[in-house]
Amino acid sequence: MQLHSLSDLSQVHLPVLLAAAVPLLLLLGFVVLAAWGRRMNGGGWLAVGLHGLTALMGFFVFWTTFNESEEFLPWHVSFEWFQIGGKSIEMGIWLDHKSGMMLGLVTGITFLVHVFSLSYIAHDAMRHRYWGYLSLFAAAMCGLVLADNLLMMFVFWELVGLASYLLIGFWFQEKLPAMASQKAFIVNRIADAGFIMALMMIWSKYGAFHWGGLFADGDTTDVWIGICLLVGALGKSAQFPFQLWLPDAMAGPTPVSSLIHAATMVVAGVYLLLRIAPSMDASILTLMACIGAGTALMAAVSALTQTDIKRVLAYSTVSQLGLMVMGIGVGAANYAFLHLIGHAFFKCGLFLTAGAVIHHLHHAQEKAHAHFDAQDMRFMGGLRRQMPLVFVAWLCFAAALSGLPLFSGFLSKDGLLLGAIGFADRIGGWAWIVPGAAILASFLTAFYIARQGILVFMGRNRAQGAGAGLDFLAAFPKTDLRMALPLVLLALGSTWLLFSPGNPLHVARYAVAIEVPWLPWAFAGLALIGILAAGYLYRKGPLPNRLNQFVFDLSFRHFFLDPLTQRLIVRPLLALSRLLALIDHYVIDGAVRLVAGLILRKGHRASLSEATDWVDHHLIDPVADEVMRPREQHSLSRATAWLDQKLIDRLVNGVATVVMRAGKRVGHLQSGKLQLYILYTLLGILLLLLTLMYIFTG
Amino acid sequence: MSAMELYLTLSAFLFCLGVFLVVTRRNAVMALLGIELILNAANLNFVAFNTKYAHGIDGQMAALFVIVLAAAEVAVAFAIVLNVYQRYKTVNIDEIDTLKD
Amino acid sequence: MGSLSILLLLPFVALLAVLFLPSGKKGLLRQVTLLATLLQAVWFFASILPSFQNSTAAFMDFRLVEKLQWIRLDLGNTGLLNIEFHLAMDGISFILVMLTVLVLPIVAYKSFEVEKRVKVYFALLLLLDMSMLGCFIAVDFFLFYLFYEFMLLPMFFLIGMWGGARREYAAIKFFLYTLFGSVFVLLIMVGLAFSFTDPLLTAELGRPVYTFNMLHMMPDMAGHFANMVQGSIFSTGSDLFGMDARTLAFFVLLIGFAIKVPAVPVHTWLPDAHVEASTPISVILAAVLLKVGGYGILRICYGLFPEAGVHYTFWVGLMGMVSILYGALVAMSQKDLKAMIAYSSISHMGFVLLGIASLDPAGLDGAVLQMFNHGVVSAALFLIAGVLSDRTHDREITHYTGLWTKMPRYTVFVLITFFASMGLPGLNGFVSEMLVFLGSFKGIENGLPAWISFLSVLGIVFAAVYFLRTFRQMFFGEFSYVGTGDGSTLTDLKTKEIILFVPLTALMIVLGIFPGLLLQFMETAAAGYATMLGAFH
Amino acid sequence: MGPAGTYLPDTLLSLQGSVGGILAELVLIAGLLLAIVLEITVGKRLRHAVPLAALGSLVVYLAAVVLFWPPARPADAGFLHMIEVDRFSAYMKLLIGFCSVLAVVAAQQSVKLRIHSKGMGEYYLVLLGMTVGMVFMTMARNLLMMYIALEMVSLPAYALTAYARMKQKGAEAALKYVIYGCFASGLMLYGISWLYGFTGTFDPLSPLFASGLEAAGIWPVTLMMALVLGGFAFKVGALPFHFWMPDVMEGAPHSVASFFSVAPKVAGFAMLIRFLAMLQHGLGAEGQPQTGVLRNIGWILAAMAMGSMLLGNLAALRQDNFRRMLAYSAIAQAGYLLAGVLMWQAEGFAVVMFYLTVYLFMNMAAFLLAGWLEEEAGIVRIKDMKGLSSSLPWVAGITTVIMVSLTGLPPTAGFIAKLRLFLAGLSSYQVDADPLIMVLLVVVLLNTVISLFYYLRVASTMVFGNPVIKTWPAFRGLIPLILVGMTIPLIWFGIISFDQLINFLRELSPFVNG
Amino acid sequence: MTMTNILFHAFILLTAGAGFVLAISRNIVYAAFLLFVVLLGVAGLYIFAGAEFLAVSQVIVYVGGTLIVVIFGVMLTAKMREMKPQTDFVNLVPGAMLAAAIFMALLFVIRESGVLSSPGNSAAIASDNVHRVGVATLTDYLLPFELVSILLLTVLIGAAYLSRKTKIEKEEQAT
Repeated sequence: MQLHSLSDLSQVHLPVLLAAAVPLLLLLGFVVLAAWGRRMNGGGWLAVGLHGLTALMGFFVFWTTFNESEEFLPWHVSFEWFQIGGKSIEMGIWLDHKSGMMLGLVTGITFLVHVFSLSYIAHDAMRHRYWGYLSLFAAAMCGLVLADNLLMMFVFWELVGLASYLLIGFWFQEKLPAMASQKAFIVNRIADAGFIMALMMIWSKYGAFHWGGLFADGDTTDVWIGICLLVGALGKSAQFPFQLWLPDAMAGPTPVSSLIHAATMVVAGVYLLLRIAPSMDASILTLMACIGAGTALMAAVSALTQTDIKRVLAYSTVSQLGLMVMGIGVGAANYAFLHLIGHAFFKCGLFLTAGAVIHHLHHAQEKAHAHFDAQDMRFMGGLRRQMPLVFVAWLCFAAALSGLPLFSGFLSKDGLLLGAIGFADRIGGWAWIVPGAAILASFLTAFYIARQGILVFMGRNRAQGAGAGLDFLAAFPKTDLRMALPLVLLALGSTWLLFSPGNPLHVARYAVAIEVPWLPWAFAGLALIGILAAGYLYRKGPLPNRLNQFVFDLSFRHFFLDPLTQRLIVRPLLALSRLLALIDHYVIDGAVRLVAGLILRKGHRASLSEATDWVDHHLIDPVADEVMRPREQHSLSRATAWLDQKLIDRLVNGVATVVMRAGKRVGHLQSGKLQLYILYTLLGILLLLLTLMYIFTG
Repeated sequence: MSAMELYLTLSAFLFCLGVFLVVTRRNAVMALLGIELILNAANLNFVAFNTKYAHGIDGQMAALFVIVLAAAEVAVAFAIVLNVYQRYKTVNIDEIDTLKD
Repeated sequence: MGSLSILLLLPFVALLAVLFLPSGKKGLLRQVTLLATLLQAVWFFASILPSFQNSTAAFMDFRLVEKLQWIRLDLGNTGLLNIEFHLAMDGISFILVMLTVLVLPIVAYKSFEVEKRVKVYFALLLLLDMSMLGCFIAVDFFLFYLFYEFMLLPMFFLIGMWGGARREYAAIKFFLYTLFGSVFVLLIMVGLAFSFTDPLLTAELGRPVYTFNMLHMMPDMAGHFANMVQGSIFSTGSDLFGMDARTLAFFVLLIGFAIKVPAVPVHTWLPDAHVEASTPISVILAAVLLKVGGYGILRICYGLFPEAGVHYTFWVGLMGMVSILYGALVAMSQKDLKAMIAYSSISHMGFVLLGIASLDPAGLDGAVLQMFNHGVVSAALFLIAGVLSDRTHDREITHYTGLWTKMPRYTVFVLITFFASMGLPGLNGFVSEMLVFLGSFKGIENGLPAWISFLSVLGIVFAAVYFLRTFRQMFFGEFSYVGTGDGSTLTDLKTKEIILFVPLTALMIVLGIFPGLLLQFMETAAAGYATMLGAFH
Repeated sequence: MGPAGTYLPDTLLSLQGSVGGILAELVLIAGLLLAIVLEITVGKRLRHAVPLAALGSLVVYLAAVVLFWPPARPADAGFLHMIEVDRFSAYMKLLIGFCSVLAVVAAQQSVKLRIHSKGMGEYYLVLLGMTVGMVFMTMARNLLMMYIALEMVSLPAYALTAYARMKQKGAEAALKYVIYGCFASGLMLYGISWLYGFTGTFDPLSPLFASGLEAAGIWPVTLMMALVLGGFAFKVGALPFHFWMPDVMEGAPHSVASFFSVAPKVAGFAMLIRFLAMLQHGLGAEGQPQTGVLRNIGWILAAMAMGSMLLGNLAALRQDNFRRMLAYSAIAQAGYLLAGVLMWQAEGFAVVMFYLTVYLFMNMAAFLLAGWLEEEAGIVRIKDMKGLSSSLPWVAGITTVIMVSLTGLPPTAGFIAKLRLFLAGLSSYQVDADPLIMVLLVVVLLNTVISLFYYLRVASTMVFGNPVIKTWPAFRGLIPLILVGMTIPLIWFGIISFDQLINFLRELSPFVNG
Repeated sequence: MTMTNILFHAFILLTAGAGFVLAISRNIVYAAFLLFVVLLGVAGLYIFAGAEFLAVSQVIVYVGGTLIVVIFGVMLTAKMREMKPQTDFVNLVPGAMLAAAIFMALLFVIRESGVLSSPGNSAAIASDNVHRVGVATLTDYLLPFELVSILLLTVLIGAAYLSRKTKIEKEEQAT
């Protein structure tokens, strides 16, 4: 339905109106909080109230769409944003099962995180910004899921990136968040370039941005569109090779990590793929599956060795997202979506528990005047006694993540793994790597999450080892209700209740060629083995590294992806930039100044007249200054410095010298000697005539 | 060689001598002598060519005017030379070069 | 007297007023100038805007036409040469005039801090104002050229008298560079005048009347040059120095205007000029003056030589792409904030070239919109640099850290402006850059290879790199200042400064959300251009 | 028997009729004689008698020129084909007369010139004599007449250069000028003698002239034409006969320098244009521009033009002495003018007339300004002008206008002059598609850019920087008034209206009475 | 070979020889007298070309007027107290080469231009030479004739002024 004027709004479905109101309300909230939040004592309650309202609205929208039959959907309302070349570019709301569900999820989880944050962020002086940014984020995310076309999706996609940038860099005085936020944004930008290219091609080919008719003919352009969109999605969902921003993004406040970098924003890429995948070319789907499975495995391996409580979860997120992407690639899109929803609950929960742990540790540290890294699991242990509620909630989340029966993960993960097997079965041969990697990844998932639980909650507390006093454990505060409530709700959301209320052990009936009913159980068993193995290995706390340092680093430093990027992309790029700046100054501008210098230097003599001085001062000296100025060697890459010194300097100097010498030798005509004037005059005439004769008679 | 050719060759010779004098002699007076030679060379041409175009007398008239003009020129030129001599105590052209770039 | 001449007259009257006021009354001089620029804006919105509200589908929809016979030269057997005082406005010039009238009050207000030779300063500023406006609304080539050249002198003095340490060098460089570009425009202009006749006057006077009227030099929708004189210098098919004359003219004009844009590799005057110029002058230079180059390419290079433009559009696109990437890359390693912004200007103006080269309505719309948006954003960027140099006289990026804690309000404006410049959706830069990208890829049909548009996309990645690096360096972290200036002067924005930023940031946000507000005005013009250019494929 | 077989009384009648054409000049000569008488009788007691007489006779002369405005097509060439009294020459006379008026006023205002010796009378007398010569240069249409008129200008000029004898530089400049000038005119005379030898006549319009040149062959004629053109080049200060310009302009009294920079150039161009017009007409088919002598002349002039522009501009870049810089700029301007002359296919001559009109105002003003600065503030070097604008904003303003005009940028008359040049150039190109013209135009453009640098330097030095000199004179008196007055036409013709003058000048191209 | 012819050749040789010696002479006084010889020789050659009036004028104006001025000039400027009022050369080699080149060019013109094709007729022009000059002066060349008189007047004033001593100069000399 096309809106032409405001009065048309009266004909729009209520759910659609409500859905549209959600991002607008949130945006309004952002503006209010950003402008007046500081005066409202941070405005935390306002934010919570607002998000409570939107959560209700979101739930309502979800519920109405969920109960609507597929054939009456989507509810689509759009209006013209602007016109270009006679074609209108539209914005609109697209409500179907997917977007309705996503809207409910996003608003709901955001609300829970808000509640949790009330106590987490209570003492930060900048908290009004925090609330504002969160509202901005929520608005952007809602806009993204509701978008009815790819351009609009891209708009909100970028805004989500902005909010993420601001939230990661929330503690901007510290170095780590500053770097991490920059990295996150730039890496995302690179992927977004892919998105933009896709949009360019779509516009050129289809003249509209709706995904409806996309990939209809499956020609080369369509393949490229698919690849470019995939690149965009990979960036946002932190898949290979873009995953390196996500672990660093943990530098933000933990609730932010839980909301953005686990539950919602990072699934935007998956959401995009879900929207467009059905009609994609098979080759792209295969690529997607491979990338997803590979990333899942890589991230799972990395999660094994992390010591930072949040980094484990970050790699886990990358890994789970990998499984979803693989799921879409192998054709199990429904299960990927299911996993997306489930993952949102349990990963958000996991981060919130981590947040609670860190928050409590901080408080205890403050009271006990202990100083150690509150995120390092090696200094934790035995915390189940100090915060039992948190521990219980964590158990639910971890079980869901591992894919144990009765929890949500069991339902979705077996679907994904079965889908992968089916895919391998269809293609055969090398394709078996995909399910292999996925299964291995899910096994490792169970292992590392168990490791985390053991290190954090089990055994004895190791804080003394880090110099904390005996009173440290006693200083632990009680878990705040504002923290507890979200955890409990999320824990409930991680069980089977929401997903398959009737049959807690609902097993995916995926179209696998070989019907193997025991497979899901085998996966669950595998997870159990992983948990047990971890329990055995870490029964006495953290392990000293017995592995080869390189192998350990391979995992710990995530296959050196970060340093490799630095070496191969960042540094060369910056070196290129410096080189170009030098070329700009010495070669391009240098050429200009050289020409000017040549003109002005003509006939330069030893007796410098004032004019020549002036010329020197204004046109030659700047070059000379630049050439002579001592250069900061450390800041230049060696190659650039070499090139600069050996080539450009010499070139400039050389040419300048030649010119000056020539100028001196020629002397100048107006020497003051009359007879020379006459001589030159006659020579001039003779030369002129000879030239003429040469030209016309040869 | 015909008379005409002799006239013309002599005129050319005088012209070149004039140029030579102007270009190479340091003394301003000598340079002026060179200019006189050039004017005489031209005059010689006029007169010689007039024999070729005998129906008119234009060549001789031109020579006549040139003689008068040369006199005027010499008057001005020597007045200036004397002035220079008073200022510089020399009439060597190559020593008088304060005006230059 | 029509609306447009009143628009030109306003600054001129103010100029006279400024000249006759005593130079001691600095306050009055400032207020007169500000008032004139504000009046100009009010006049624009009150009188000119209404006549653009309903668009028609007519080709080359010029409105508010004012035409006065000015000069008529008798050239004997050749005929007559007619020069008219001919003002008119189409969607494209409308947008650029709007930009000018919006930016100038800000410049005038910022200029209140000038203390040295106030009278001369404001007189030159008003003169510059008038000539820039004149450039955008002159339809007679001669008149355009007059205004075009006339911008140089006030700008020269404005840079050279109120600039930084090397201001003379920068001013002279600016002047020589741009003059080099424009003298050749003169040659082409005269040649063009001899190649086109004014049909009405020719009929009326019974002799060929050659004209400078650009409307007569443009082809009609079908690509037919109705007024071209066969066998003249710049008639179709004639040659010059062994090359096609019209192609040669196109390139000469292109270089002339590319210097103004500026496009790589004729850009090196810009960083110098910006680094040395004072803040208001940088603002006016970046926000308006550069647009004359883009406008010239669109209106004159492509408008008058469409067939050459269409045929060689690859080179224009390449120039745009190189500017985008090169400018961005060089900006990355700049240490001076203003130099960084200057190179970012080069990069962003590259989009204008790319958009034009696409020959697609979306690209053309994007190019014009990008000019407007860059005007707004770069004005804010230079004001941002000005805030720092006002306080510490130090623009070295690495000398600052953690300004966010010290100057939170400043940071908000910086953040919005930087992100607008990066092309973040919701802010104005996005729409125009997106349109340029969309158009440029569509330009494949017009001979613009896909790799040019694809590589150009990297420009926005690089933009993110240099802006975010700068932002992190200067605003993140604990506050410290290591430069030579006085760090204690680094206080947050005063009300006066906020007044400067608010309209600009408001524009960024409003136009980011409702680009249609501007696009509606140029829709017809861009579509007309695209159709006309399309006739030459 | 009269000359060439005509009946003597007829000849005398014709001569008598010719006197009517030069009535205005007779007024001028009478003024000269009156001034001489005054100088001898009351010159010592009444200081202003001679200058007033000179001024008066010049003003009356100008009025007379306007009053006796020649018909569009003069019936017969005057004095048995010696001179042509046409509108072209009348207009040039106006320009020259105006220059002379200014030179008289400038000398009258010049304190240094006034006090240096006991009398100024001779200055005005010589000046008037020189004006007579220049006036006849504009009319001369006979080679011998041309030479005599040229000498009539040169000889007084030598004397005027040396006028301020107390200045060492003045004497030196005069010596260089006189030797160089005599040499150049000697070359020209030698060339004329050969042209006479080829043709047997001094009248370029005579059929003998064309047939004689044809018989002589192209290269001997070209050589001798080059020598003749050298004489013209000397007068207008074009390459390679430009060497005297900088030295004389620096050494001569400033009123003289300002006069020399314009008036002889106007006269020289007038004579050159007439000469070329006659050649073009007289040589007819033989001198077809694509082949033969005319082509060679075109190339020689083009080479002179380009060389003058390049050398003048490049050398001017290095000057710090303001007058020397202006001298080089005048050489460059001669190059632009020669470029205009070359566009004879179109309306090159009208271009040159317009250019000269504008040039008169801007160059004269520039030199007067230099003189004023020298006398009142002792400023000779450009760098001493630093910061002048803060004390003398009007001077800075006027200087900027003049310099912008000399560069040829809008909104000044200098720009319109260049524009006119381009109009003619391109319409000439449309006629014969001669690439030489295009090259010439491009060179003009490039030189405009180069010249900007040094012209602008004057303005920018005045405006930028802190003053070196602390006390500045007041900008009051007659010369400042004249300066302001002279910038008005620069703006007027630059932006407000220039078509009337251009259209008017179109009608004035030299009349060729065949 | 007639007597006239021999005399003619002798004059040619005399003029050329005197000119040459003048050109290379280092003594200014000698040079001035050699110029006298050249001018006389040229005057003689005028007679051979049928220009009697001109020859007389040459002797009277040139030899009688101009040369006197020259000699005055020489004597006033040369350092007469020294025994040899000598002067030397500058740019000798380039000057000589240039002069030679010009001479070659002129010879080329003389040969190639066809001026030698028709021989001169000095007898025709010699008849009533003075009459013809007189008529021409007052008819064809009336205007130049009058103008030259004005020129002479102006030059007279100028030259007189330049040679006259001013007050200040006198004072200078006194001190």
